[in-house]
Amino acid sequence: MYSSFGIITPANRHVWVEGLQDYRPIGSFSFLGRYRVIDFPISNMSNSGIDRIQVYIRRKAVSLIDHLGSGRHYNINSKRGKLQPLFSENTGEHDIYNTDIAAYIENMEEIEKLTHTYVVIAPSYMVYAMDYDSLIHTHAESGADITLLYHSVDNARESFLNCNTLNLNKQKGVLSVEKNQGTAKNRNIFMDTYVMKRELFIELITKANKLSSMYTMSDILNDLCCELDIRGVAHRGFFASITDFKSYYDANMALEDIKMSQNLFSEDWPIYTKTNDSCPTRYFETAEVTSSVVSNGCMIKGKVENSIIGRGCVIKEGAVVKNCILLTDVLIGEGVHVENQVVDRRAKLTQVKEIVADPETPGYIKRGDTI
Amino acid sequence: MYSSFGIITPANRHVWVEGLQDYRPIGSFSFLGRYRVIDFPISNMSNSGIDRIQVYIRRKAVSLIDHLGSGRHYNINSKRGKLQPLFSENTGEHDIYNTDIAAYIENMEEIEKLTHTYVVIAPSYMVYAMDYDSLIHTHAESGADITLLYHSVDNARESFLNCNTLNLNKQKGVLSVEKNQGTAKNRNIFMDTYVMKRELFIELITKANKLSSMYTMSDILNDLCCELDIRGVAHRGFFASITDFKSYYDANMALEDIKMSQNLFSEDWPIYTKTNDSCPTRYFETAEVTSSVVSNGCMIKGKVENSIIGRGCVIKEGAVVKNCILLTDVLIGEGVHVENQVVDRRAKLTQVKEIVADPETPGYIKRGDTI
Amino acid sequence: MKQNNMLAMILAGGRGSRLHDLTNKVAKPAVSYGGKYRIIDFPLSNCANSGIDVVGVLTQYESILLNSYVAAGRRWGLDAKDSGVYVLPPREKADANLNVYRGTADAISQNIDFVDAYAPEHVLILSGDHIYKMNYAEMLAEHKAHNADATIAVIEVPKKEASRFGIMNTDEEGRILEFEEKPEKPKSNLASMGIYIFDWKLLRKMLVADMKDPDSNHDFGKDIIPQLLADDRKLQAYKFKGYWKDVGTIDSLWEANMDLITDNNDLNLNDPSWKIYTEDVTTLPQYLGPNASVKGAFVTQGCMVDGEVNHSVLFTSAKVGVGAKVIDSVLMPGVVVEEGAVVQRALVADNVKIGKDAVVGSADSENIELVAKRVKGVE
Amino acid sequence: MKQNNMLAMILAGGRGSRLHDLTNKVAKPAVSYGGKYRIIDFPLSNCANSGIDVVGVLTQYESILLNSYVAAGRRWGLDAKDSGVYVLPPREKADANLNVYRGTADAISQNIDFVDAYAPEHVLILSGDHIYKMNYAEMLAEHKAHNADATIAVIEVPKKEASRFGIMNTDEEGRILEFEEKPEKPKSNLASMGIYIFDWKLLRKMLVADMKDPDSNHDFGKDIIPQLLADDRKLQAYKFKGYWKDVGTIDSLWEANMDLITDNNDLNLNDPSWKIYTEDVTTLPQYLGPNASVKGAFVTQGCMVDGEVNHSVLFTSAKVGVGAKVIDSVLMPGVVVEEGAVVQRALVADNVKIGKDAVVGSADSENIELVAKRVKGVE
Repeated sequence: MYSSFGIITPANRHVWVEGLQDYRPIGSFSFLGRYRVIDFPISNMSNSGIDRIQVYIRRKAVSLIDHLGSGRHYNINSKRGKLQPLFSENTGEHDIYNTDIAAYIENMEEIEKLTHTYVVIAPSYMVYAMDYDSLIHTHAESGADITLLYHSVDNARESFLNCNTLNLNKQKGVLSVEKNQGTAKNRNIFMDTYVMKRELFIELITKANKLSSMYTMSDILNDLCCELDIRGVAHRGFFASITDFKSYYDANMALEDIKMSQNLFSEDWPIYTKTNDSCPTRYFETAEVTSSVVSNGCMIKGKVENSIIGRGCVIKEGAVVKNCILLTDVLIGEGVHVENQVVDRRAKLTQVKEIVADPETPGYIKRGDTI
Repeated sequence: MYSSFGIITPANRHVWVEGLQDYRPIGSFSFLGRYRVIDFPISNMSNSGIDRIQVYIRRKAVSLIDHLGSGRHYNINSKRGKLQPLFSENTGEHDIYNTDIAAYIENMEEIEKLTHTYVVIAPSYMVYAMDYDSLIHTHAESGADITLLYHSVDNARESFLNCNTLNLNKQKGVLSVEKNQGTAKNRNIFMDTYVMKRELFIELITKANKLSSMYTMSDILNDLCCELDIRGVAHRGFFASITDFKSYYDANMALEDIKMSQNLFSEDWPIYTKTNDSCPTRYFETAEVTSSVVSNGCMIKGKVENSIIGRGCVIKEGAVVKNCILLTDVLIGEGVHVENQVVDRRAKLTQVKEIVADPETPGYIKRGDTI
Repeated sequence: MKQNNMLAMILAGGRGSRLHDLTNKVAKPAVSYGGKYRIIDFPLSNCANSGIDVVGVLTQYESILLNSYVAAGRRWGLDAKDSGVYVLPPREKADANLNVYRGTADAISQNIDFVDAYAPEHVLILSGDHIYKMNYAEMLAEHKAHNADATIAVIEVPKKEASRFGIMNTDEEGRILEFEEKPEKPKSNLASMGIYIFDWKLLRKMLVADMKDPDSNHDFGKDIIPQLLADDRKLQAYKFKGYWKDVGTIDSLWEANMDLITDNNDLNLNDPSWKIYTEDVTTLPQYLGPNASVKGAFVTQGCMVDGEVNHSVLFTSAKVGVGAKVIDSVLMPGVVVEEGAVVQRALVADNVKIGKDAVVGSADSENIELVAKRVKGVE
Repeated sequence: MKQNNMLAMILAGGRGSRLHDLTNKVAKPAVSYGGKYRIIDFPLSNCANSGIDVVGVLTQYESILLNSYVAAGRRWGLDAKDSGVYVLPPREKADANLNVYRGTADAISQNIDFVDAYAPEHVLILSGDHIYKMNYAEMLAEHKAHNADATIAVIEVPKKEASRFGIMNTDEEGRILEFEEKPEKPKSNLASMGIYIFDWKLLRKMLVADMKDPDSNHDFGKDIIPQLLADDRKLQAYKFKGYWKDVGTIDSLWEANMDLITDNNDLNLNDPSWKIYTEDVTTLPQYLGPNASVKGAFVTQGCMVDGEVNHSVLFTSAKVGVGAKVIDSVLMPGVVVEEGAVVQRALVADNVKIGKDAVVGSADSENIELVAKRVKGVE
């Protein structure tokens, strides 16, 4: 096992998930009912034997801090390891100065304190499974200065528009890091995941900070593509980047299919989360639930189809929930028909009986709203 | 035992402790070497059977979040109870809008979620021991709407200048809450500690917020002294308010005296803190330590007198430390004489051989400085 | 201990032999219940919710799973600084050889040193195999209010069933005048729930005397309580109202599970103010497939259903294949019901596989069928 | 378990009878050491720091304090989700009566079901009463690199003392060719530290056979290791360099404490990269009064000194009054040395009070005096 620590980064200022992000950072979004998005990068690190993890937080920290807790539920030894929230207080949310580099510089003392050889940087807003220890191994064996993880996709024209792409040579050397402009179908989407030596990391952020207060990690890498040996490693398996509302909806919906979910979840790669100690879900005599993912603590009397049902939801008699994502503690009243919607926490849908959006542009119902 | 939850508040914008507060909130200040100031209010609540505690944080959260951890070291059941950090993000540090009321309003959802009958509000910047369950009992038995804790002092002319005072009638009814102007020797210093019903609390903060965006809890109480039955309860035992640099220094120094410390610490009222797993302190052959409080993990070869020595300090041969507070991991080099100083974390005093301040105006050496 | 000065001791040594194969490798308190729980989660969660910090669990027979399970006090939040769940099997001492516990009272007697280390004012004695929610803090408050030497929780049982229980005869204020173990002609319908609060000093004295008594069964019901009454001590009854079940047999375990899907279910596991805590198992959420039909069922995380489930309780990670039917049944953790199989009026033990098209149990059986071994299906 | 697939089993059943009154009520691994630790903190902290998640502690004799102590896995961070410290005393089983462990190997044999539940690739066997810091992850890496069946940690001892140890004779690559228990004429100076890594499948097979062998002592050193050598298995020696101490007597326990105040102390408890974790006791910091003189001493939190302390180790909350002298001594937790008393070349047991002006021990005694009972002073 390699000596390494982990860094989990918030989304940069170009990313905004309508609605949901008003209330919490993307890492804290409910995912597939049971999880939060950040469970994936943390579980990946924990399973890879990385027990010192810095989680950078920019705003709306309450739910995330609560979810991270002591880190014990991620199987991290609380004496030897640490799941440490770090804050960016110096920059505002939409500042041009709000970059990953600025966050590192602000917390440089905490980075310099560590003595691990390698650092693994992973985003809090992407969902995938990856053994970072074997990624470090690949990195170390290759002799590269920096290794970047990417996923080859064939739908880059309409998806991943908030992501960077890697332009690679035949030897997987990175020629440039570029924004996805949606101009081509096939792209190597950069998974915002980096492996390098700790020393180089500190050197890079110091350099980037000197060059420009607006520089991000991907900017400085793009500058250094010629100077350094930067390589791409391809990721296989399920991959989702949650960088806008549609990608959040689609990522959840894709995993409603049990077969697809087997590309993400496996016995020997547990995805940990924080338990809420909810009791099992009760299906009443009138319940009709098909092709859905259901969390614990629900009371279901109505019809549910092709949906993700969060913890503690109540679906009354005669209600119809179709192609929806219900977050925690949502109430769907008697006879209410809701379709193609993301319903945020504690919303109560009782009065209006028909709430249907177009499948291509799913709707969003605000946290705590009564409709 | 009464059904109650706790709130621990940060200092308001009038309070500023030179030097130290640049790096962390007052609750996170090292105290008596081994503790942090916030250990006192949290231990008071835990010992009083209050296991649901909200800690309001305004800035520089890292050290405080780390120290609070899961709350288990404060003896709080992590399933049934919760030590919950809450953040004020909407207002800046020195804003006129930065008030306790604004922080409550920002986190109203978290307050409304609770179902306890009473709330106990205590400051994160005062040091005292108090059984809040018996305070609630006194409150409930008296029939008062609100009970405030105060401490009668005879040095209000020169001390407690950042504090409020209670103007009481013979029946301990509160006539007004006023700033201590330093105009009289004897004052009832308000300990910024409140007991009331949760419903009244919510009513008050809603009302205060409507009246003025600058209103604080003490402002609204002052307004309502006639309308409501607000009473004072006197506190006995050790009391310190850490609201400027001198009061921080004096509070530590006062407790260097073992007899004085018995007014604060007792067998049946443990003050919990977070362990750092340091080994015991080693005194070398040349050590001369008298009238001092020493934490674990130190290596002492020099002379220490009337001082508080934090965790992991190294005091080399020939060094003299007198009337000082050394925070964690401070190094005092060979032959260095330091007197009447607060030395912040990881400072290294090696080059300048004489660092002496006036006892009335103790000096401050910055975090991480090499001198 | 700080808050209420009461320590809890859970008697968890029962073999549970009427649960047959379910308790071959698992002590009765560790038997699974209610989809995601084990029976002992109930007294332990009650302790946590009642503000009790320190719990001793007295184990005996084949308790490796039970020991490991309760040792992880974090499951009930019982792992704060001065808190803990301590497993107390019989042990060798300087002045005594290694020996099994001779009775419920002996189990405590042999651990007097453990209790003494905490010097509690009160000791709460509980049973590890009952399903109920009770606020022991309220019981303690009543104990104190009555200035009692001991308080015993009682529940009203139907008169005709009273002779199966230990019956307390009390005066109007609830003071216990007489205790009869399984009386032929019960004088009241107040049955002891086996939940006692004692002042530790008094109990300690009684236990020391009891240990030396060659005629004693070293049992609370048979020896300690009668002796206290004989000594004219003040014993108070604490009346409990609500769901309470001792699941001694396969039929009653099945019934207790079925209670969770009836509409007047007093247990209410969905009450956020009194949660029952349990092991946090890493699984997927529930997956219901395109062919699923789940009605009148209690289903927990990790389950995958693509068949028909009717009036049944599915435990962690149970799986029901396409075209399979599960009716009036309990599927314990990890059970797999393969395609086309039918399970009816059965309780299927942990990790048992019901093969393709196999048929298990029947709609009109008198007793619930316990399926503890793999049932081969059509190959 | 995920990280390295190795489970640790700590043998902690030793009576420690040569420690006399110190082990009357406390098993040897729970004896206090180094100001704030207990001996078993060392193997447990080593496990935590080596990335081991699951530890079984095999206890036996009078282990209530030891059992309670190690059960709180949080002390070593061994309380994460799939992590834990499990106390494993002897127990009654369906097919076996309650019986003590017959030897070190039998202790593991009787807990095969526990180990099987985690299905580890490797098992690390440790002793609960040695003081040292070792990275077991490195030992495992060497075990794997050598493709060994078992790896045994060894330490070089002075040739003349070698006959007191189990000695390993190895070839140049460190393969163990021969093992001799306390040989009269030792062929090497590599002593076994009683630390073994085994492949679990192999060890399991060996243990099952050993259990049935009527002539076996059921001991690793006497039976399992010789059998492995006889079977021509690949046994590798892992050379350890550093501090290692088995504190069997009062003198050696005293010495081990004194080692902490010598300048060439290899143990280095102040190393932030390999901390030794222990119980987090609530105390004040150290208070040194106006008359204090503390030189050449190791002093921990809660101590209050207003007298003279010279070349001594003071454990948690020890107190030394005005004019008292503590020289070349060890004061265990809670010891009080009253005004004017003199303690010299002594080891004072937990909570013992040395009365006013009393004199204990002497500068020229051959052995260290163990003070286990209150010493009355001048009234």
